[in-house]
Amino acid sequence: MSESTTATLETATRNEATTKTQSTRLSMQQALNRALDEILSADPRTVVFGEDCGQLGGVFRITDGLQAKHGESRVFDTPLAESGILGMSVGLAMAGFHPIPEVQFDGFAYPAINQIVCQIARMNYRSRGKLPMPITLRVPSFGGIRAPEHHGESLEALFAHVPGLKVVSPSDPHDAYHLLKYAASRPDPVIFMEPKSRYWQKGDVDTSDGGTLTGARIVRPGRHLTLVAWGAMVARCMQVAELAAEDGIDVEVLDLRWLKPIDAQALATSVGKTRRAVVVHEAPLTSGLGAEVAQLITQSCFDTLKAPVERVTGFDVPYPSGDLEDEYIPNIDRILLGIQRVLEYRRG
Amino acid sequence: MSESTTATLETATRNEATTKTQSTRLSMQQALNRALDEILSADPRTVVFGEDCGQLGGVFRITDGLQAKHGESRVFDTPLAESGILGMSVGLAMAGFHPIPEVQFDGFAYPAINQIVCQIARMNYRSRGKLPMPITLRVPSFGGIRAPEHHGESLEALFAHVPGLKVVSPSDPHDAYHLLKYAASRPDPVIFMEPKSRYWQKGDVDTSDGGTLTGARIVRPGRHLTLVAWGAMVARCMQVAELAAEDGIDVEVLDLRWLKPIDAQALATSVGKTRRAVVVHEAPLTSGLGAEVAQLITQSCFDTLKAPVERVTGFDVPYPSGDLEDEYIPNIDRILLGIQRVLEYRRG
Amino acid sequence: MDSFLPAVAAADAAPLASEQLRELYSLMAAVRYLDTSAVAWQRQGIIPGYAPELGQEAAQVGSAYAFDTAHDFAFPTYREMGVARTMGVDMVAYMSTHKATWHGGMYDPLASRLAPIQAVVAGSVLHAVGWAHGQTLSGEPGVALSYFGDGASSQGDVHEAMNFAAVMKAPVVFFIQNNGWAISVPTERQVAGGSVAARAAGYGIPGIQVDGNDVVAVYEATRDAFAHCRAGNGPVVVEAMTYRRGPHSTADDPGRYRSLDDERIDAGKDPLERLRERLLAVGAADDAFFAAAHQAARIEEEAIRTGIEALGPRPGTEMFDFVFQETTPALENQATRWREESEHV
Amino acid sequence: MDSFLPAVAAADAAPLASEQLRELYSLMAAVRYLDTSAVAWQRQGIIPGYAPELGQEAAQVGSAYAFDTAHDFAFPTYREMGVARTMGVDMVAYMSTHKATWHGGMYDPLASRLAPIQAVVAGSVLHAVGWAHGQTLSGEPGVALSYFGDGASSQGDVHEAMNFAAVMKAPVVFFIQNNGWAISVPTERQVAGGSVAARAAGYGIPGIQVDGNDVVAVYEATRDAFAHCRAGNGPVVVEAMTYRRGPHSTADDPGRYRSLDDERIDAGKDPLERLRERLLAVGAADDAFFAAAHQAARIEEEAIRTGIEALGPRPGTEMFDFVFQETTPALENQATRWREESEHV
Ligand SMILES: Cc1ncc(C[n+]2csc(CCOP(=O)(O)OP(=O)(O)O)c2C)c(N)n1
Ligand SMILES: Cc1ncc(C[n+]2csc(CCOP(=O)(O)OP(=O)(O)O)c2C)c(N)n1
Ligand SMILES: [Mg+2]
Ligand SMILES: [Mg+2]
Repeated sequence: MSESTTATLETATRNEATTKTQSTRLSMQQALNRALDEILSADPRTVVFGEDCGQLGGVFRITDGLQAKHGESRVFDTPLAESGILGMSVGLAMAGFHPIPEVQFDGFAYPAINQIVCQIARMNYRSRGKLPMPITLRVPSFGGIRAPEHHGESLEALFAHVPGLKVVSPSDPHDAYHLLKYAASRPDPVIFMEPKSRYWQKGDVDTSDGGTLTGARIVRPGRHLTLVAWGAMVARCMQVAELAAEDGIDVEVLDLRWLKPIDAQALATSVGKTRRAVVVHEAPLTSGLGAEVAQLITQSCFDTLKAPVERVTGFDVPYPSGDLEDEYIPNIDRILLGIQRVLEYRRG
Repeated sequence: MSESTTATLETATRNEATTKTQSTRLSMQQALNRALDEILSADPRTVVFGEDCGQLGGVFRITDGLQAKHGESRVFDTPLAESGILGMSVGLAMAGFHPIPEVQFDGFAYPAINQIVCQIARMNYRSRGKLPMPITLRVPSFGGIRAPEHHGESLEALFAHVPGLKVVSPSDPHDAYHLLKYAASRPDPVIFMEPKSRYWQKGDVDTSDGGTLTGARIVRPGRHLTLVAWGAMVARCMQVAELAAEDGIDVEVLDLRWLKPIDAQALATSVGKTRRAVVVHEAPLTSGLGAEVAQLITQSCFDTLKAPVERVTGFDVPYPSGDLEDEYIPNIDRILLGIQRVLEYRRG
Repeated sequence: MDSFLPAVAAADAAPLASEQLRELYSLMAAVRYLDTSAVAWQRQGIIPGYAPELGQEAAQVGSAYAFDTAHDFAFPTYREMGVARTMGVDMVAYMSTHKATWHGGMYDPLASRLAPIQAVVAGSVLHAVGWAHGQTLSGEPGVALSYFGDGASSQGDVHEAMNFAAVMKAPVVFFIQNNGWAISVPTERQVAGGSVAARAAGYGIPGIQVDGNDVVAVYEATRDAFAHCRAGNGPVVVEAMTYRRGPHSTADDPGRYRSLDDERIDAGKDPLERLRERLLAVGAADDAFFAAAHQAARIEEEAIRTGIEALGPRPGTEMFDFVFQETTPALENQATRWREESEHV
Repeated sequence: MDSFLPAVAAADAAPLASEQLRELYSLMAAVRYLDTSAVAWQRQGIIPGYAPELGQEAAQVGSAYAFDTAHDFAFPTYREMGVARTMGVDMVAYMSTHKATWHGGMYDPLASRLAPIQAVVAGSVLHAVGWAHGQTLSGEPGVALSYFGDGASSQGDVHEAMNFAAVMKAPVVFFIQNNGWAISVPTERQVAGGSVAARAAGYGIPGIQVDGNDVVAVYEATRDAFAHCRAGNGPVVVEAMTYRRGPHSTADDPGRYRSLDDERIDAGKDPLERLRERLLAVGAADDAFFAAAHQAARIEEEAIRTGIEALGPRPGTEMFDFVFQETTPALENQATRWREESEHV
């Protein structure tokens, strides 16, 4: 089965009328927790584990109550070793299970990179399709919560570069619920990057209809410029778009959602229309995923682009301590200035 | 001290006349070995270590004879654990040493990524400049030698994305000799990616004059199109350029050398002149360093570019076994076709 | 050898019958023949490289002989040809990895009960633990057999694996072939304390060193370890003390780090020769048997060589086909471009 | 406590003088006061978070008391406030990390002989080994003191560190504070076999468990360990059995995984109270001393709080300034752009 990228341009207009009747207001934490609960109920081969995922329910409470409900063999704590957690996932998948491991924070995926890159991402290939790796690795990701060192990292460029992995990041509770259920139902490994600064924001979740779950999503249609973002930056870009609208600038906000495979068609369609693009991410600039997004746009829209794609990103510096976080993460002003540079660009 | 990128466009014309008198013909293996020998002699704080680096002289013989000459405390074998090797390097650097560790093959850098990303790259920052990490990590890199799995990987996109690291890859013996001596003399961590398929190719090494060691290098000047490459792909691009010349296409070959920081000025100057560019690398396409190079070019040459920058790269698949290696690594035909696409591009 | 695991009743500890001893010899002969031939194949240009297991036949055949293909699952490194052969894996498919046909080998790992060949040192030890824990979760009786070397024991993953297994009481046999060397580094500069098995106590699990060149001793230790695991007692460490008589791989030159004299002294007696003497001593075999075993090994090697020589390269499309179970549009585009460009040429 | 290391002569094993016992109490009181205050600071919004060490004062003060700042170097985790205080580190600079001013703290690690605060669990254990091996290489007498927890002991890096240290005979004291918990996971589901110290034997190095709530016992064990290392005998493992009386951090809710009753029973007697009783029993201190010690602790805490409150955010340029010793053009461009954009706003 091949994922479709063409029918993905559903706009922000999740039908409000229908939604009302079928939707609940949930935080992303609640939406993810509910999704896991339903996955565990529906698929007896699913196991959920990681550091503090059992009794405590995870440091972010995403697995809250799941051990009590589904039992200690389905939802369990592991010793404190990320390579162990991911390496164990490989073996469980080989035995026919559908592991949903967690690494507690983005920065603690590094000790497991060897197992992720050399084993999880390659076992299907190495075994010529005989040993699929239906592993959904949940990674509380990105910054913005004034946390200690290594608790605010953005690893999407690394993951997206690894053949054999798929990578997705939801930006709101509705997508969080549906994308997690979708990812967990697929036969390939998915890195599921949760924007931890958005865990407690509430939103409407239509549990009965997730819409198209592959590809990108237009969160706000616009005519003058496309803002491409994912994770926590989507909400920030929406704020930016509202501010820009006050100045008569009509910004389209595209939530990329899938960071691998990237929905090149959605980028082409959107920027084909707006003829200008800014890509926003928290990760450092150099060799970040913004380069890939920009290059995909340039490839498809070279003839019509009015200005080079602009990148507004974290700097090429280690993620700083809380006091400097707001200087590091693209803030509203920096994004607005990026938009301005694109709009004011004149061929020399 | 800030590295200069402006004076880097020395052309291929390393003065042949002068070179003759001062240069020796060495393979890259010999050049690297000689460089290490001289570094060890000149700097008593230097230590060279890794798996099989001592008595055996390394599986590629890069450290051949160094233990016998400089003693077992300066050149030594470690137990078989890459995280151990890199973590130990941090402590040695803190104690004032200049470690030159080796990971035996590219793919075995993954077990050490946690120490590289979270420790080596950040200790100077974390300690506010009090604990510099003058570590030169040698990584035999890239493919092309029909080796077992994990022995043909290209990790430059990962390394280049990590704040706090510098990354360099020589393409010939002369640069190998000088860049290694340069890297080992700097106070910041440098990932030194050695193109293992080029270890045994001989070339003239002018040991007395390395020229400019920062930034990129024009290996072949040309007027019609810029081929950007590094490591083993430079020699291949030179072959491509010769073939293209037969068809009257004058290709400029730019050896990027430093993959972090990237010499944006050299890219701008070259493509500003040729108005067309193809970037070539062995690593998978998506989120590869080619995206960054292409985007840097597009940013600086947007007005004059005749076609979108083309990327000819490895595919988004795990590095395959020897029999399929030549299908995976950009070969001459694929690079020529990439050039053709750029030359034939017409605005729609 | 006495059982080191009090939990294991003597019931299963019946000594091997003559027929089984002969079978062990035949297996070791086949493995020896194929192994030394593969080195020759490399010299002849039939395969680009190979990691010989000369001297480790008793450790490999003896341990795999205790394996139950109905239930268990084995996780090899790159040097377990003798294990694969004993388990009955298709040897052309197995050796294909050394012909650079496909990383991991072309045998079906599920049907063979043998994980793909693993080139990352210690890469699969945690997989064994996960697989074993899966047996516990689904109430199945399988035991995971994890192979690794003395060098691999230095990797952090091995520690995490032993600790996870012990905490979860996972049915895993950690089977170390301590062959004295990790490429050029001898065990004494690799394994602090001198014994991987001695580490087991620190995790509260049983560990034993066994004479790895005595195929019967290896078999019995592994059999007991399996029984211990299957009875729900958690993991076991078995360290087979053996010797890598050949080079690390066909690319290696052991003369750079050990002398021929050292080799002769450290290697001890050839494990095949030891079994031959035992068979003769107990009257379980005669010269005709040995001649027949060697002849069978020769014929087998010839068939495998023929298979390997006939093995063509895989179609390039497989590079793309096996990345995912569900491919992606981006990858399909790359496959299409690749196809067009290959045809163009 | 008897010396566990026969190599250490009784020479250095003179019992602590009354003055030293009083000093230990004063240190523990200062640490207790600052620690409990820091939790309050978090509730008051002065700092965003903190990892309390309530109950671990004896383990931290006792071990650091054996440290020689002229030669040695310590490698902390995120919970070693008591170590820093005992070593004489500038406590405003130390606590700044908890104010989110600078990851790692603002003290000078070289002058303090204390590595930056380490947030990766087990992240610095190998650094200690490398630093210690550096002492051997340059013929210096320093010993590395590596702090980590029971949870950290599960990480592969700890195994690699112990093995490297043992193979190289590096002068490292691996000092584990086994405080019963890694966030919500109790030691019995973390440390297979039940003891980190028991792992030492597997590497052929000495290991000991010590009552981590007895400051004198901790001091003596660490002192002996230092002597063992300094005499060239290689590494030592010391496991101080203690209890994390507070939450994992100010963000944690221990009520979700342990009851107050469990806490009361498992925590045992307060380490400060134990030392107080001992001082009284041997007549080394009276109530006036304790009152003065507590008063000094209060005053000290006030000064540190004032310092912390006065601490402003670092200038944003420091994000760029400290990435490298030698900056790069690309990074300079980013710093320039950042400066322009911040001024613009
Ligand atoms: C993680 C990793 N590091 C390094 C290597 C390179 N390498 C391959 S085999 C080997 C030695 C392994 O020694 P041991 O575990 O004793 O197994 P043996 O080769 O003796 O069977 C090394 C260093 C590797 N394959 N994987
Ligand atoms: C590599 C890594 N994984 C996970 C975490 C998250 N984390 C922080 S502290 C902690 C528990 C550590 O337990 P222990 O080592 O016993 O130290 P303690 O907190 O009890 O002092 C965890 C899981 C981390 N900081 N680093
Ligand atoms: Mg070995
Ligand atoms: Mg603890």
